[in-house]
Amino acid sequence: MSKITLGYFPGCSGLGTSAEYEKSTRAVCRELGIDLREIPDWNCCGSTPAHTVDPVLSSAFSARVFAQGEQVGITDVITPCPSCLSNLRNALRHMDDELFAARVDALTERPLKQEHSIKSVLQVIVEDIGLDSVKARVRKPLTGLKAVAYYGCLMNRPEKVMRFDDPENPVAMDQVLEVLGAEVLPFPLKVDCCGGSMSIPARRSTPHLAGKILDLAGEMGADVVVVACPLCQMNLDLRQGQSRAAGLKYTLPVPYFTQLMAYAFGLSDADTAFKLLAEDIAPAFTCMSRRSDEIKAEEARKAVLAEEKARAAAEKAAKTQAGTETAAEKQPGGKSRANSASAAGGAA
Amino acid sequence: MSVLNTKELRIIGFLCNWCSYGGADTAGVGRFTQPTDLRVVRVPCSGRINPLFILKSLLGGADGVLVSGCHPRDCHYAEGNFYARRRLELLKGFLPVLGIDPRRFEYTWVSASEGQRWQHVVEAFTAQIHGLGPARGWPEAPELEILNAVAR
Amino acid sequence: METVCLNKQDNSFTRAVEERSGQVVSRCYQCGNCTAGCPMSFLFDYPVSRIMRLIQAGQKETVLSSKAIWLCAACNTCTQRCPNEIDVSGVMDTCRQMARRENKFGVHAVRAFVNAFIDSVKFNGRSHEVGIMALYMLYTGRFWTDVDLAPKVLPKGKMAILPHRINGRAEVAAIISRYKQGFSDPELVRARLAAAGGQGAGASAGGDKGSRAGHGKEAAS
Amino acid sequence: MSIQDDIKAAIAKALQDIPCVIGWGAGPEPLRATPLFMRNAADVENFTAGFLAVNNPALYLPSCKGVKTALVVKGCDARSVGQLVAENLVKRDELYLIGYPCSGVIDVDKVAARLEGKCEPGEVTRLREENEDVILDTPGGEVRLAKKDIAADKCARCRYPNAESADVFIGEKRAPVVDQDEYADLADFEKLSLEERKAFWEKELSRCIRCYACRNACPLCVCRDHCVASSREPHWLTQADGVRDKLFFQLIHATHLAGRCTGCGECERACPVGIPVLTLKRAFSRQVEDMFGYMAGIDVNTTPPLLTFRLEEPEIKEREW
Amino acid sequence: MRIGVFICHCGSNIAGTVDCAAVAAKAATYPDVAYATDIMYACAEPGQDAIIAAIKEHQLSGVVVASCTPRMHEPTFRKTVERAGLNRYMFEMANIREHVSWIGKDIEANTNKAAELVRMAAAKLRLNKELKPKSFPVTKRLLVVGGGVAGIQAALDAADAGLEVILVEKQPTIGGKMAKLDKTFPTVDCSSCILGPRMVDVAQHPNITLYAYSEVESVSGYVGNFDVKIRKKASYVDWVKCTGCGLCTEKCPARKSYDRFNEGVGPTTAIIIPFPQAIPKKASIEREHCRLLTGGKCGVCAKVCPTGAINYAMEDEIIEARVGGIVAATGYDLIDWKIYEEYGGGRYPDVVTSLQYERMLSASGPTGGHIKRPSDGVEPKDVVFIQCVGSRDPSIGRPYCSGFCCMYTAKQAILTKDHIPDSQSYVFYMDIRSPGKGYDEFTRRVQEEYKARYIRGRVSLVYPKGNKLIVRGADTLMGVQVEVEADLVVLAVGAEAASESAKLAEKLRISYDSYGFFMEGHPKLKPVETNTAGVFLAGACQGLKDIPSSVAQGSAAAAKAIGLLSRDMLDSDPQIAFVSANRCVGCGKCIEVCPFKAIQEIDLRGQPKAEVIETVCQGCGLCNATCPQGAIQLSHFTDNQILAEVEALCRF
Repeated sequence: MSKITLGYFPGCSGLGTSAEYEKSTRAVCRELGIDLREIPDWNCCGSTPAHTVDPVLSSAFSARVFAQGEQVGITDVITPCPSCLSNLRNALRHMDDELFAARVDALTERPLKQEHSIKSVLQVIVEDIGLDSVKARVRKPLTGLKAVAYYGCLMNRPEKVMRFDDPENPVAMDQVLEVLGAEVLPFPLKVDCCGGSMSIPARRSTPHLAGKILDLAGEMGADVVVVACPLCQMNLDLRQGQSRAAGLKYTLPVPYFTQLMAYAFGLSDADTAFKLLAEDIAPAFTCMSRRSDEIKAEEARKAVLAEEKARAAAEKAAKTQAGTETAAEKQPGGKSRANSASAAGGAA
Repeated sequence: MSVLNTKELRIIGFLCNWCSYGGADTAGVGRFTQPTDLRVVRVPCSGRINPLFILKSLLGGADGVLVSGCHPRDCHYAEGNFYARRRLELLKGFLPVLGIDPRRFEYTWVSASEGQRWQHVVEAFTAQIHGLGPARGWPEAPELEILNAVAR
Repeated sequence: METVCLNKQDNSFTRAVEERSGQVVSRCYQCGNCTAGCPMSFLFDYPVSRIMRLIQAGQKETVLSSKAIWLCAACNTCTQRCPNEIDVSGVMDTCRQMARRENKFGVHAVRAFVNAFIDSVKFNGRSHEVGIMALYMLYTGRFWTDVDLAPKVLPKGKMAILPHRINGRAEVAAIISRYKQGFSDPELVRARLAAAGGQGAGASAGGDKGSRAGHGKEAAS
Repeated sequence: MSIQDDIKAAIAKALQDIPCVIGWGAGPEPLRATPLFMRNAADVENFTAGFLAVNNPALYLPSCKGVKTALVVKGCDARSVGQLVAENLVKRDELYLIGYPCSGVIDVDKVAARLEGKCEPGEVTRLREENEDVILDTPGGEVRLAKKDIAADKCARCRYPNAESADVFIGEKRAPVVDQDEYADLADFEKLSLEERKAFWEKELSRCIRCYACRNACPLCVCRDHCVASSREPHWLTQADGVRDKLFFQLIHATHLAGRCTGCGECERACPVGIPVLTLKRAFSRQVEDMFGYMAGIDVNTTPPLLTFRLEEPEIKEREW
Repeated sequence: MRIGVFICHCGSNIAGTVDCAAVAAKAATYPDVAYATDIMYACAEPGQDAIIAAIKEHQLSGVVVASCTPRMHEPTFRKTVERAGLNRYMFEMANIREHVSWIGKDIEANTNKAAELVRMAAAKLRLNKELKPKSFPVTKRLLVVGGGVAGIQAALDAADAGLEVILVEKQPTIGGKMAKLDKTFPTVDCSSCILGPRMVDVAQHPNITLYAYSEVESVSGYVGNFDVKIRKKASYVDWVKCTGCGLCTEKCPARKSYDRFNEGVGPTTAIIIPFPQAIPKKASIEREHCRLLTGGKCGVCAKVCPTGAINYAMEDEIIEARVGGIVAATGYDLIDWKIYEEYGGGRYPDVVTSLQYERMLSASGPTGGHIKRPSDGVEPKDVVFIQCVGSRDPSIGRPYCSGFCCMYTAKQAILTKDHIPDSQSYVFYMDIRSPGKGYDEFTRRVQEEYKARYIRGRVSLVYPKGNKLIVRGADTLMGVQVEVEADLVVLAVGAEAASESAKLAEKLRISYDSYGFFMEGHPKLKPVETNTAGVFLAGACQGLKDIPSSVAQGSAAAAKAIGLLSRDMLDSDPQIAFVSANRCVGCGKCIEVCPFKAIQEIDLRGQPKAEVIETVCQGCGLCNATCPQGAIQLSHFTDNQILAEVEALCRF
């Protein structure tokens, strides 16, 4: 496969609370032929607090990141974190305005000379790498795993800025999980807010918001809630105990989509980094393999039935058209059982 | 009657009767105050406007020319403004070749109901022309220069 | 409740919010869609649609002293749903910035968290979770914030006790200090721009041809 | 010159059922050929093509309407014909086009410049072509000039050296000189500031004597006797002798040719006082090409851009108000 | 020429900010001005009389009135000068009210500007020519496009007045949206009971020819004489033989076809009679669903048809007709509600549109008038209505109020209670818009008597939880978020112009607004006329309206058409293009660009020339701007006249 090289901005949480996202993202990118060039000596994008103070300050943090990239020839950057993505993207958008850009330059004293782009890792995987390439790498399909994908607020919103997927009903992660083999349940609260960074100053928000999301996922029978955002993950996973204390009935592992990709690609435990999750994922995999066995058994049963049917039909055909070659035999290599069965039926 | 006490500049507007002239009327009915520089020539349709009218105006001493018609697809005559759009856009791109600042000519679309938009267009365009200042005239025939001086 | 005297309506506040946010607040027709979808509304003193109404009515004091603007999670749901295409979330952001300038903090804890975060970035160039929590506890006096979480993260080595400091942290600190000294003041910058590039703008013949390229690649397409 | 003979043979064949073939013949002086109207074999003997075949024979077509006419055409001439056909001003089935590969035509003014100080162009007694050069016999002896140095400007940006629409083509087709007209001449002109451009035209037009040779040489100026420049109904132009009216005539000409001009350059060549009037037309042509992807005289089936429209015009970036 | 100039004060409207006497004094110095004065109210009777007197006294041959916009009083003053014996086109107006006195307060600048506008008008007038209209005969037949309630009304009124009427309907039956409704507000009377008899009248009227399942293919010609082509779509059933017995629809095996009439509530067959009261009551086959037409095997309907009416080989047929006038009554469509992902329309079966709900309420509908949840057939108890779905939403380009949703939602809430007495309705609304006779009282009744809960606020999200739908919204009056556990959600979907209305507008050469609604001639004074003479509008195609307004407009359009077609001859507008044949070189560029095909090539002594078809030309002047030699000129707006106005400004 052709390799692509992209600038990479890990984001601060990758060094701490979302270490598992960081590890699995790097592993998955390696597998998919995305060569990540980390921006040298990158700084924090300022997250929500910076733009609470002033968008110029916030953009200045982002501008330094781009300037660091520019220095080594990086202009196309990806990041796993939607919050960083949102800040970096907004900075670029704001700086299209000449005055705004000049105000940012006044803070950084490093005016940008080139055009830059920033995308999410998810977007690059879905749009540039493609689901087919993802599918081709699956060694341990997630057959039997019931998953819901939870996107959070920032990945697709505001629509006009992010320009990726549907802002009300995004499907990118659903599609990735499907090609990994999981059964993806249609989750209505995909883009409901988990409370974001408000979980620290306004603790009450967590059970109210994250709790509601987990509750519906549990009620729908999901084994896992799959996420793409460190902040969401923290609120859903690390703070799940806080939600349970407030009445949540379920215990749900909340892995990053990259962790499940790494798992399905058959990568090592160091790459999947499941052990860093607060809520253990093992029970989910137990459910998965049990269900997978059931599915296999059911398929086998169907296959036997179909074969019997096909055989019966072929016999009948042979009887009625004795002496002449049956069309079924001349069919160019029946691709599936169903195919050859219907071909045989057609000849009858 | 020279342009008023140098307060005004000479701005000529070509407006289609059905949309933009109506829009200017709507602005008047709404008492939307506007600069006084603009003089409106009413034509049935923006498609009636020969780009040479605009060149004639600009060579003849107009400091700015504004054309306004019905919004695309809303033309009273179905298609006139589509033709106008092509011709006027070409003209605008051509002006710099003559040394005429292309900002001295603008075309836009204002419907009969858009009084406020018309006010905005007139304000913005007049400000733009004042920003550019009076256009430098083109030499006329010597005898006409004298005649004009007498007339003034 | 106090009677609001409408003659004394402070239009300058409405204008200021509109200018800073770039949003036309008067477009709001109070449908309530923002409130309906707001995840933090249950903590608000005023629902977001009412904040919009208060801005329209120039009720500066009420808006800037409200808790709501500080409790907004900036999740953009309101912006996404607004039928009038107002970036409501951006308006809330603007109100927060204005409140900060006026030294009004409806929710002290949020201010403390913001300050803790910015300070962490200033010291290290990156945000350091443990450090932020420490500063936050220091600023608020809430010493037991989220300590229940510590056993879940610390043993796994997920939270570095020591910060990752970047080489360019002085540069980042300089950005913050230049900001505090008012280097990015719009009037100042505008004046400097005018002084530097005055002649270039008008004389170029093509008129609109010479406009500078945007920073964002997507923006250009 | 086998090509020349082959063309003659083609002309002779054409004359069997077409009354008149328009081409070029020897002119009054060695540097100039002249349009030649051939009606019989004797006329054909006078035919000449090649470096001196400057005039655009398409000029005569509108007056030949209704009579089957044959033309010998260069690539640029064929574009003029094509545009006339596209505009339904002449009928393609009334035409018979004999094409040949053109390698450029002479610009006598450039020769004059090269001979400056030696002699006048009129004193040249003979011109011989030798590969990429021409050799001139002058009172002061032989002068050798490279064709490319004395060829018309348009030849250096020729995209269509072969009359692609010809009914019969004599010789091997040539590769285009350039793939794309970069309008370098306009770019050069646009290095001037707006003030300088205005001053430029004032100075240039001050020489205009309103002879209308530019118009009369233009194959697409089909109004002829009904030109608005000499009408009172409508009365666009006064008889006043100022730069303003002179320039305005050029603007009338240029706007009337917007989206139609094939850039044959006959207007500028015809100007007795050397005003670069083609520049105005090329300014429109460049825009028409950029905006509508249209080049006049190439495809007779495409409606000229100013006679049609699209509901959405992706190339027209209207200004926001 | 002797020009008279009259500067109108318009009371203080003009005189307040323009020195009218000074303008008149200035005007007196302009070339050819023989008389100039100011006048209190030029349009009032004394003013008009004064103009007439001055024309006679000063032997004026042309008049300039500087007053309001010519769009207001040009016709008035043209009649005035005509009464004084001048040709009506020897008149010009300078707009010194809307364009001067009302938009600025600087008296000096206004006075100067007014004087210049008068100078322009006088300069143009010097070149005006006397113009005279021509007359031509009229075809006394009316085409009505669209068989909804507005079109039905227009057709019946015109036919009753003695006109021949051709009614064209796209669907296999007339009746339009109204035929789909169960009841109507505010009377809650049965929709088909009041519409049905009118539909029968159409079928039986001797003056009406009905082409159902047909569309207007093309329109040419002009007022008084339009040539229309009508495409009669292949129904694969010979309607002469079909008796409407319905046997075919019972036996058709393609039972999973989309039921257009019932808005997809339940499937139907490929051969259908849309509903029992359909007019014409004839069967038609929907090609895409028919097994024979798509797969080549079946033919059941042909076998069972007692009259042998089925004809699978049937093709579209083109019918040509000449009519004198046209009424467009093409109605509306629902806005695409599926774009509101947050409401889950199209994703969750129990989120339905108001029109689907109407079919569920109707006794002739697929559920037989029993309200059942589409997902499980259970009777819902808690029903949530969400208003303004697609209306008043600038973000989707539909900023307008659809007008009737508040009322039909109230009606549906009442009907819900009638059908299911122990049900509870919740209505999320922004504003209740109920102007109309008995309308507001109706919206009160639904709250007071029927106890529907009206919640002032919008819904943010609808999502399924268990077998309920959670509706999350806001009550802005309380200032809180609210949630409802609903069994059924009804979206009060707003309306937009019918999907193909733009295409029809282009055929009729009428304009439409940015939403696709047809533009009336004047928003106040010409509500049913268009700017294309002879084309009239009725019903929602002009702008959304409810049934009584649609009916009223149907009658109004008919009245206008009857008035037009009551005349034997019509006058054409003389402000049209004319060709000076000696200047024309016959290049045909004018023919190429004319939007109205009003120019034809003629042969003049062996030379091709352009010729204007006077009755077709609409006077846009596009040809004039296109002709290089100016051989074709627009009367009253000639090059010279416009140049004179430009000169009047540039010379001074």
